[in-house]
Amino acid sequence: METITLLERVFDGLLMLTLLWLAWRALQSPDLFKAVVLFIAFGLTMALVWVRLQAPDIALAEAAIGAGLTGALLLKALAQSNELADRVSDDHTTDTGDTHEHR
Amino acid sequence: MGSSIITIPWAIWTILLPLAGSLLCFLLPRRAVPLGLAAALSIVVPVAGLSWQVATQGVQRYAVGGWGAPLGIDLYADGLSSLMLSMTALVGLGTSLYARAYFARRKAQFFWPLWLLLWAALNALFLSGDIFNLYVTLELLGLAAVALVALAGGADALTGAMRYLLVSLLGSLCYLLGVALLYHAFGSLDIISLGRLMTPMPAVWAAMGLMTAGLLLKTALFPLHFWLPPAHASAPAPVSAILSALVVKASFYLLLRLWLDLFPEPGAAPRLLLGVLGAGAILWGSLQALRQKRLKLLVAYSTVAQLGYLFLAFPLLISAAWNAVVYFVLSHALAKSAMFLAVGNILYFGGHDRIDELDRIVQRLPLTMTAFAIAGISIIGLPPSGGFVAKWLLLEAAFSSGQWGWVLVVISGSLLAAAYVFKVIGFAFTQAKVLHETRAVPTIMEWTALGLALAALALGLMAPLPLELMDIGAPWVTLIGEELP
Amino acid sequence: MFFALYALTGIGLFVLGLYSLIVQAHLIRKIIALNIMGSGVFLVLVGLGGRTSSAVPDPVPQAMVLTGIVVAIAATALALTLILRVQAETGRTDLPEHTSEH
Amino acid sequence: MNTADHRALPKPFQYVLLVLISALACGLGYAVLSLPDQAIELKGLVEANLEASGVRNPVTAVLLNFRAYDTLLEMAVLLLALIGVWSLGATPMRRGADPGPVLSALVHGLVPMMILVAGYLLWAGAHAPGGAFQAGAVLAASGVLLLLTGKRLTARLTGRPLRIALLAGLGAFITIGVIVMPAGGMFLQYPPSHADGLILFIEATATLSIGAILTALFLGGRTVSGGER
Repeated sequence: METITLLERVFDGLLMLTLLWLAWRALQSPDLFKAVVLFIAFGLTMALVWVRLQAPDIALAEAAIGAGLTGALLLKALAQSNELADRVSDDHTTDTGDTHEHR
Repeated sequence: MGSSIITIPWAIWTILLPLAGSLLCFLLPRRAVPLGLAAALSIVVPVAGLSWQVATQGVQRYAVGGWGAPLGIDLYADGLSSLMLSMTALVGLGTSLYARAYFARRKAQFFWPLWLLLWAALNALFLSGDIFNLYVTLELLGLAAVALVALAGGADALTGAMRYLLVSLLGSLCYLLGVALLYHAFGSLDIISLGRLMTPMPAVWAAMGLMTAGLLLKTALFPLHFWLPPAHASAPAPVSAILSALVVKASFYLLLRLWLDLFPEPGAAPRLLLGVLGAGAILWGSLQALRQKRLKLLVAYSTVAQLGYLFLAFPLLISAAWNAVVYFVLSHALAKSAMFLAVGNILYFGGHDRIDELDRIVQRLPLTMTAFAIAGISIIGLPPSGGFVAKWLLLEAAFSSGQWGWVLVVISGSLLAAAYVFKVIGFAFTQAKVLHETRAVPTIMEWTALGLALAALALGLMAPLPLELMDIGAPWVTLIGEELP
Repeated sequence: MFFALYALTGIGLFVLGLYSLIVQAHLIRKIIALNIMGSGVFLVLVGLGGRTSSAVPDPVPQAMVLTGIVVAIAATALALTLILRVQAETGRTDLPEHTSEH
Repeated sequence: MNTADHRALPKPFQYVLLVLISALACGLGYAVLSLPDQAIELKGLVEANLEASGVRNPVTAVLLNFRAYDTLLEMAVLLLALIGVWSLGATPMRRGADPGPVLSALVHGLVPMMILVAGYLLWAGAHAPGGAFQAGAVLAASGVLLLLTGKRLTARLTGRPLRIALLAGLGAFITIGVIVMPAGGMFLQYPPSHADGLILFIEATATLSIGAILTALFLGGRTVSGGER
């Protein structure tokens, strides 16, 4: 009994650290595509956390909506955004999409 | 019990009617305009019914789902909420009539369902007595407002809407974290029971800070106002009127409720800070308004300044100053919506809103300029307008609490407001060098602007009525005894 | 008491998200940051319910979080569409420092 | 191209911000830890009234009975987001790439199963984990898969039938909330004897609408031009 709770605690601790690490990576990753993928992984880890917190209803919703559909929305938006940027750089070959002049 | 007029639960209908109207407009996009107008007209009935109930029978409670707080959600209507509902109905009706002529069909089919959802969110917010339910209404309100700003299209409106969306979501999340802390501190979401259970502890101060910060962001108190001018100035005219008159007031109303009904009396320092920020808003907003070249931005910065007055009350005596604040909210709603609609007419007429090219607009749109001038009277605070009564009450509160510094702020704010209003009126008489093509403004658009401006004026003439109504169930009435030993 | 750590993790997510929301310029990153902030708030909401050692957790915060998740995806969908429209109109994926004055 | 790490703030500001935000984190952490150990909750009230709510899953009872008004407004938020997305007009999207026969076959096998799963979740929500939102999300996932394989609604269905599916959930919610009123009840006060049936009906329509709205949100602003002609 003792060892089981201890194992659970270790698992909980690892889960929290993973969550924070994934969040930080998703927020700071220089590659936006990677950031979105990390965000989806973050959502799936959240679903695990909800299971640990005895909230299976939220776990289901998080996996389906938080990770799945939000991830799909982000990936699609990213693809469209890149397409838009390509179109702009096709139109003005001198002006690449990422030159932002700040006044 | 038979459902005579006395027992009809008007409160819930003020929310259901706009919701249902929005669904119908969405279902039948071709008929969105008549359906939307019918819904807008019908909302007046439950609002009048509820105000009458509150005036004659006192505070109304309605337990949605029949469970009652704290298990269920209660609607709670006192004098303050029914005044807010009436203000929304009046401005909403005027703006709806205006919008009927303003929007072409493609935009109208989106405007009506969005606007009616926003209206439902406003009414739900003014009536809700549950802090989590208030979060949902805040989100509904914020997202509807953003979508309405974006309806204008074009780079300015879209970036303005985007900034507004980010601010709105951030504000809601701060508020929600506060809700989480309060729930786990006291085990309730109902404002009334929370207020009774309230004991100072770190979680309460954290919640108060988070919720206040989130709502200040949404209310655009200086220096958190950066998002307001681009959003309010680039939106379609009726939307600008709705945003400036109603939407920012909703988050302020919630802030007022939380500080008065929920949180323990804060120390003098945070109240003074809010007062100072308010003073900053008045001076900074007015100066910015004065140096704008575009009329719509001028009016938007004027909103930043006018919102500052609402916060001057925090350092003053609660009992005296809150009447003034609520009066400010009401009179600014009417005057500013009139002003934005008038500017919308000018923009519609000449295709631009550059102040130095207004080009004798006084002769060409006399009704519109009259509306602008009358609204200006209330914004400046000249008698006999509603703005005058509000400023009078505020000055009275400042005198009676012996804080003379605020008097100076109020007076310089009025002078600056006079400067920017008369600047516009001055250019309206002069001939411009550049000629612009013009198109006729539909009559209804001129008359609704004038109607709202006259309502702002009337608010000054019939001051006793709203003042009496707002004291029904008002928390500060019970506070007076505690303040004066 | 141990489960309060989940609430603390939630606070951690909230502030990480807040920091990135302010620092990052790319609008899609800002939306990711807001979503992570939201997850943090949800974790505080449910995590603090685990303070009692009873077997059955409090259902009310769970219902609130379910509502919150749906609100979050609605906001995200609207935001992403708006971002694409902004990009189509202005060619940029961030917000200009100052709005252009005409 | 968009992957470059654009920072909105210069470095010194970032450090100031870091300090401020660390202070915020400490304050909030302290507030959380200082909460009384004895949690006060609504759990007891929910358990006491669960019998009368019509469902045995306490989360579903809160969502669809005790705090059903929240859920109703939240459905309005979903619909609002869709109207907002549609009002923004068409977003550019590359022509759907050909998914290939294997993926197509896989999706075609998967979708009926997912609809079954959605049905199960909906039914299970009354007494076990699950409910309208989860079921609706699964429905939306199958919708998204179909969209990815290039499936579109036929023109006949994109007009009013689609709009009815989108607002059925909110419409049914409001209608039932009002229908129970003449019997002397409040808005959304289901008579206990019929609560289970009414809740299941609301959940079923909500599932349909949530699935449809989420799918439409994924599709973006393209249906409107097709649907309005």
